[in-house]
Amino acid sequence: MIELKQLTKIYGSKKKATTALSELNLTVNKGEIFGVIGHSGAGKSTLIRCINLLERPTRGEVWVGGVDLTKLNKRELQQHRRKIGMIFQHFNLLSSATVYDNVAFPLTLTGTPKARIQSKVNELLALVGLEEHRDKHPAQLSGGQKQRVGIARALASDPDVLLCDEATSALDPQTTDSILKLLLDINRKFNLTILLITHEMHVIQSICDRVAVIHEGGIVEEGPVTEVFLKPQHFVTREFINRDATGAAGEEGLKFAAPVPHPEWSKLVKITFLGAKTYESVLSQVVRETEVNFAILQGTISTIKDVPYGKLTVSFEGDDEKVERTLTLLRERDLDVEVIG
Amino acid sequence: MIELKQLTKIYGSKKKATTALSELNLTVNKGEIFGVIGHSGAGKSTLIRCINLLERPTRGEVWVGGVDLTKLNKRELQQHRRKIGMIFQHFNLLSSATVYDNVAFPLTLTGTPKARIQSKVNELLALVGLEEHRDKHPAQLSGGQKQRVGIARALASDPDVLLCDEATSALDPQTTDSILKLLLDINRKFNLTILLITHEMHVIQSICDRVAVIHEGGIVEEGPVTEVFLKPQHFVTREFINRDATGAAGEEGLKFAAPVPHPEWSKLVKITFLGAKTYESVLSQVVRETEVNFAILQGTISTIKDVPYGKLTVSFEGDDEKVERTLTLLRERDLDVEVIG
Amino acid sequence: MWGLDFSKIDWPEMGTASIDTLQMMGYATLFTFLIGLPLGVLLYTFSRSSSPVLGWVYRVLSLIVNIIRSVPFIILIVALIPLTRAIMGVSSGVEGTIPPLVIGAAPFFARLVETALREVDRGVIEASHAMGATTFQVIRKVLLPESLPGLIAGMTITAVTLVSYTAMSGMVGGGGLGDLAIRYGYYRYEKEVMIVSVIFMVILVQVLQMLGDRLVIYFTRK
Amino acid sequence: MWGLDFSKIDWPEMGTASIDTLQMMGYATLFTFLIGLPLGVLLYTFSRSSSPVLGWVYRVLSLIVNIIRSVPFIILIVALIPLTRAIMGVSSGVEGTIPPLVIGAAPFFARLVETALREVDRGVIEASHAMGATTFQVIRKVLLPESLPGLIAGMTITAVTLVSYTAMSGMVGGGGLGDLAIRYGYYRYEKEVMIVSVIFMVILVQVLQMLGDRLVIYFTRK
Amino acid sequence: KNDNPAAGNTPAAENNAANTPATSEPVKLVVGATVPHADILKFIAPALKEEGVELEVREFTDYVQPNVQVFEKQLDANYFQHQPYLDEQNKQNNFDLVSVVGVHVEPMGAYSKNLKTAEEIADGAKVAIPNDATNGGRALLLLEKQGLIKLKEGAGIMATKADITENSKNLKFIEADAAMLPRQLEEVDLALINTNYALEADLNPVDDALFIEDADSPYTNILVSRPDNKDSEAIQKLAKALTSPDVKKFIEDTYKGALVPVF
Ligand SMILES: Nc1ncnc2c1ncn2[C@@H]1O[C@H](COP(=O)(O)OP(=O)(O)OP(=O)(O)O)[C@@H](O)[C@H]1O
Ligand SMILES: Nc1ncnc2c1ncn2[C@@H]1O[C@H](COP(=O)(O)OP(=O)(O)OP(=O)(O)O)[C@@H](O)[C@H]1O
Ligand SMILES: [Mg+2]
Ligand SMILES: [Mg+2]
Repeated sequence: MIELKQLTKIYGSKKKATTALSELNLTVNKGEIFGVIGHSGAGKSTLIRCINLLERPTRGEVWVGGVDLTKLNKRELQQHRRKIGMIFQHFNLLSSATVYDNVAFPLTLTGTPKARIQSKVNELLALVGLEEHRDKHPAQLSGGQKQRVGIARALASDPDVLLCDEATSALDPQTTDSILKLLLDINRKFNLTILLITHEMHVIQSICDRVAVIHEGGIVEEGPVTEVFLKPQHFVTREFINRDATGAAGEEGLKFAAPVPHPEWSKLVKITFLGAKTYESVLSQVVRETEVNFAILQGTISTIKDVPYGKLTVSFEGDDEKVERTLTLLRERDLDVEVIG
Repeated sequence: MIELKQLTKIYGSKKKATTALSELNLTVNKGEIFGVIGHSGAGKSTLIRCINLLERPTRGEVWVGGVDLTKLNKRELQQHRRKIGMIFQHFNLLSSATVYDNVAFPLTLTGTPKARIQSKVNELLALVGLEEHRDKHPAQLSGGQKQRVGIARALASDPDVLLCDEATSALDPQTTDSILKLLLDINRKFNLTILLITHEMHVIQSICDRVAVIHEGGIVEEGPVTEVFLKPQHFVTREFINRDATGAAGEEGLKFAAPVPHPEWSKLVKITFLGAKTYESVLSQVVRETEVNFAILQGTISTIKDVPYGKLTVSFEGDDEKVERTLTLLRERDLDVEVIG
Repeated sequence: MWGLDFSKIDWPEMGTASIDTLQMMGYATLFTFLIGLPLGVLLYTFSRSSSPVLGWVYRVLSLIVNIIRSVPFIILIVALIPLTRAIMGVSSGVEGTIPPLVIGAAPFFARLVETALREVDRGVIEASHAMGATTFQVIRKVLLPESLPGLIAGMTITAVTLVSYTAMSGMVGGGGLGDLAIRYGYYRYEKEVMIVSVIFMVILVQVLQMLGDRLVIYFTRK
Repeated sequence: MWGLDFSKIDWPEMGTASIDTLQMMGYATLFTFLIGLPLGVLLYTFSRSSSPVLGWVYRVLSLIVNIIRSVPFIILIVALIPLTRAIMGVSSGVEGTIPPLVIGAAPFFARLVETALREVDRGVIEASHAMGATTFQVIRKVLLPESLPGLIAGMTITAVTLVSYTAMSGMVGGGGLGDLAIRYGYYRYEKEVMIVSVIFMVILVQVLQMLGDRLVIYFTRK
Repeated sequence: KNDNPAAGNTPAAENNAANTPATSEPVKLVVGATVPHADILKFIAPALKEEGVELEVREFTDYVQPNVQVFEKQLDANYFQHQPYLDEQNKQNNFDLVSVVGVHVEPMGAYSKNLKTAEEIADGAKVAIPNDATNGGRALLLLEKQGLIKLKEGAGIMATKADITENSKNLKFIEADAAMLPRQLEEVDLALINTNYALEADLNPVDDALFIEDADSPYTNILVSRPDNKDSEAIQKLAKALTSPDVKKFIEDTYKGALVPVF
């Protein structure tokens, strides 16, 4: 659905040029929810703005729905853009229009009949929880409310492609969840393709099929979310992943605040497991067999989209031999085991 | 340091009035990092904007540093505001000034000598990672870069109190961490008081001492972070907490994607533990003793600020009696055990 | 009072002059708006267009605007007599004054419009482009509503300027308060009529300014 | 060429007139800026002040501005003769024209300044208040730099208006291109002089406008 | 001579389509005038009305438009200029406007705040003269007559500074609006001021003028109309009214010497 070929974007004139994207290639399939993560300033917003040509790429091609947008004339581009919804990082709402009129805006562009606009807008306002604010102007809204107006507006025109630039960054977790659920619903019902930029790992986890990691204007890692999340290859990806659920310190740190009570521990082990076996009592069965004790020092067990997974940092206590057997047994049962200390 | 008494803020005129805050009381001690969470539109920004009187409260008193700001005249208020740094949700940078000049701005207000400004600003730009962008204008920055300029600016004047309105919402996790570390450092070194609004639970976990939950313009829960997080009382707090680390679905959901392989499991139990015992192999010792198997279905083990904690949803497999014993033993060892199914 | 004798004033004449001024100002403002607004929008649109053709159209348009703006108003009135006569049937009196006023003020208002449009937030314009709005739609649904306070302020400034410009109508036998003030105050040294005329004009300007300010505040949504 | 005989033109006189116009325009623009800018800032500041005293100051200031703006320029010239003489020593010629030009244009520019300042993003002003900036600091370090493009656009509009106003200088024996155009072209039917004068004025206006536009673009950081 | 009222009595063709075949119905005349001529017209308006002529006075602050508009039939007549100026205008514009009747003279005089007599005019003195076409050349001609300057041969009423061939006293000329001159009197050594403006500014032409135009000046202010309506009944009635004894008395009483009736 979206295909970027050798996309390069250089800001500024020769002397003070900033290369925001360089020779970037990316394919997003139809009906897919595709996540993009990357550090601040990595080029994420530039990437997404190049897709609907808000930013003309310096070089490269932008194919959306089988058409190279860079080759279109103004009128054709306008037609294509109407099928690409966009949620902006900074909302970009019409300050002179009410919430209702902001959401209705894309519909008025296509000359939609008034009754249809009304039902559509009311429906969307209900979905994003802004019914009672419909007659307010953006300046009278809170940050999250503005963002929800932006979301409703992007969805109003029933786009084929939705571009989201940190669409939930100003929202609290519950509102985020309900928005994500909404996006997932629409994605499933109408086969909407979504390209989604975010800093929040759980957003990727919750709804994305595939994810790409962008770093210094290029894509350094790309693949299904479970794969990238559980076996990150690039150091940037690792940085993101290792902080994911727990948020606070990354695992490299592993500076435990309280002194760990059993200094005689033998092994610090990172265990990763994916899919159904997450819910099996593998660990408990194995330790029973090998008679080692264990303590979970850090970890998460959760789901990525629909796939359960677990990531635990465990210390095994017991004599070396027993611990070794434990690890072997765990490996035999298809868990990913990595000794880190 | 900050004391809000019976704070009420009503927006708009009589006919279309919105009550953003009603009779709110709050105390933030000196040197404390205080977090405020709440749904979008709950009144968080209004609260923080009332503290430096950007928004004049409709009723109530605002004490900062032992002075009721609402009673001050313009000149006195200006003096006091210079010691209150603020990071805005929408950055509010001077579009005509460079990054450097934006950060230098509060210093030029107090007539700081040029050399001091220079060293201070350069130091701050290095801390927030924007050295190479110092001569850009805000329009040439990415969202996260703008936010970091706002953070550097708020810190430039060495404030006594720092008000942060979603100061890290546009930042990726690593940058967020480094900013949080920076805030924590300054808090410890200079006894800076920080009031921090956020949607990101891990921000609260990472650096806050106490937290308040705001709902419909009033504070519904308040206390040390560990207490509020591990034993949330109000339903809004629960909503926030239950999604915290894992992000995705809340525990009420517990809809496991894959069928759990042992339907004969006996008990679904939520175990919460806090402090040093997190790192003890309590669970493994107990199950060895009682000979039940267990599978962790969902959970997190991490730290809140410096305190380690764990929250696990575990299913115990075995006959009822054994499971009961297990629970008793766990309770005896001071873990918080709640049977949920 | 200060050696002034207000009994000399011919009040019916003052009334006629007031009505003349209101008419000239009213019609001139209306048509200035109708011509200047699209002209300003064109100047704005063309100046940002990437097409070289429109770039040239902009330069030509800008030149015409600048020519009109540089010509002294008296010469403009004379130069426009044929046009005035074609439009209004006459080139004198209140009617004859309106076309030069409009032609004189429209380019000026157009520049104010251009300035106001430039202040519209780029992000919002971008958003409407992203939604596939045509240039015309961007103008009508984004630029104009978003710059409304600025446009009203510009319109107020123009209307006030027009009030003082109506004084020029005396050139073509137009009449009105300004002309009265000039004829009596300047040519006849009769201060009383001048003072009263000026007071009336000041009242008119005050009303316009207050109305403008009110509307600006009302439509400011930021 | 079209029955025009440009050999009739007295080029030295044209040169003098050009210099006169440049002088009048230059000084008038300079002083209009120096007076109009603070005036506009005051109007803006007072109009948003919550203090009732300043509210009254605003109303008085606004009234004065409106009075000056409603008075026909000829009357303004006459009314200002004592002031002009006090400042410049004479009330005629190029020097005698400058004060009325300034007094006439400053309130106009002040309104443009007011409008430009109103467009400054409220959030930024708030931020500077939050940092404890005094009113003066907010003006100097926030309002003026942030509205710079708007101010330059306003200054350009004012300067161009002043060029056509210099034509009025003829009233007090000022001279300049506009006066030349009126006296020769209009009263004496010497089209050639008029055409050349007007062309010179158009060139001047074009240069001013281009310069203004360039500066506006250069200082637009949004 | 055209006696057909339908042809000759077409008042303000575009403005007033009412053709009046009989004198019983009032005829409307639109007449352009400047200060102070308009006042004289207004004075005779009631008397004319009784004779069946309704007079509309349209006041101008400009010396070109009244002629243009008479020529274009937007006006029926005008009353603001003197014969030499009309001749010049006719020549320049190919007009065929004609004088109907002469009414008054506005003699121009030389005034000064610091000089008592013409002999005191020093070398390099500042002389202010009107800058409009009707009065500027006239002022120069008056100065020439006083022997202060010499003008180019044949430089008539439209003479300008450029036509000065000899300026033995190095007079410095300041050209300003005629009505402005009294106001600038204290800044110059000599100002040539139309008597009406001098009077308005409380200057006495008899006592204060250093020198002044003769009563036999060629600058008689005239009522002007087109050849086609010159002889119409209404214009003739207007002409008659303008030269009535009442008007003579009005002018003498009101203008006290600034305007001199010539009938
Ligand atoms: N100027 C205003 N006029 C009217 N209502 C307002 C205004 N500003 C805020 N509100 C309303 O007050 C309520 C609280 O707003 P506030 O900005 O404090 O929310 P918030 O907790 O910061 O939300 P968010 O997390 O979305 O930023 C919202 O319902 C909002 O719509
Ligand atoms: N108009 C511009 N001129 C110059 N440089 C720019 C411009 N816009 C963006 N940049 C630079 O390009 C780089 C990429 O910016 P972009 O906005 O794409 O980052 P991002 O990945 O969206 O970051 P964030 O997460 O902070 O929003 C940044 O270093 C930024 O400073
Ligand atoms: Mg971005
Ligand atoms: Mg907020």
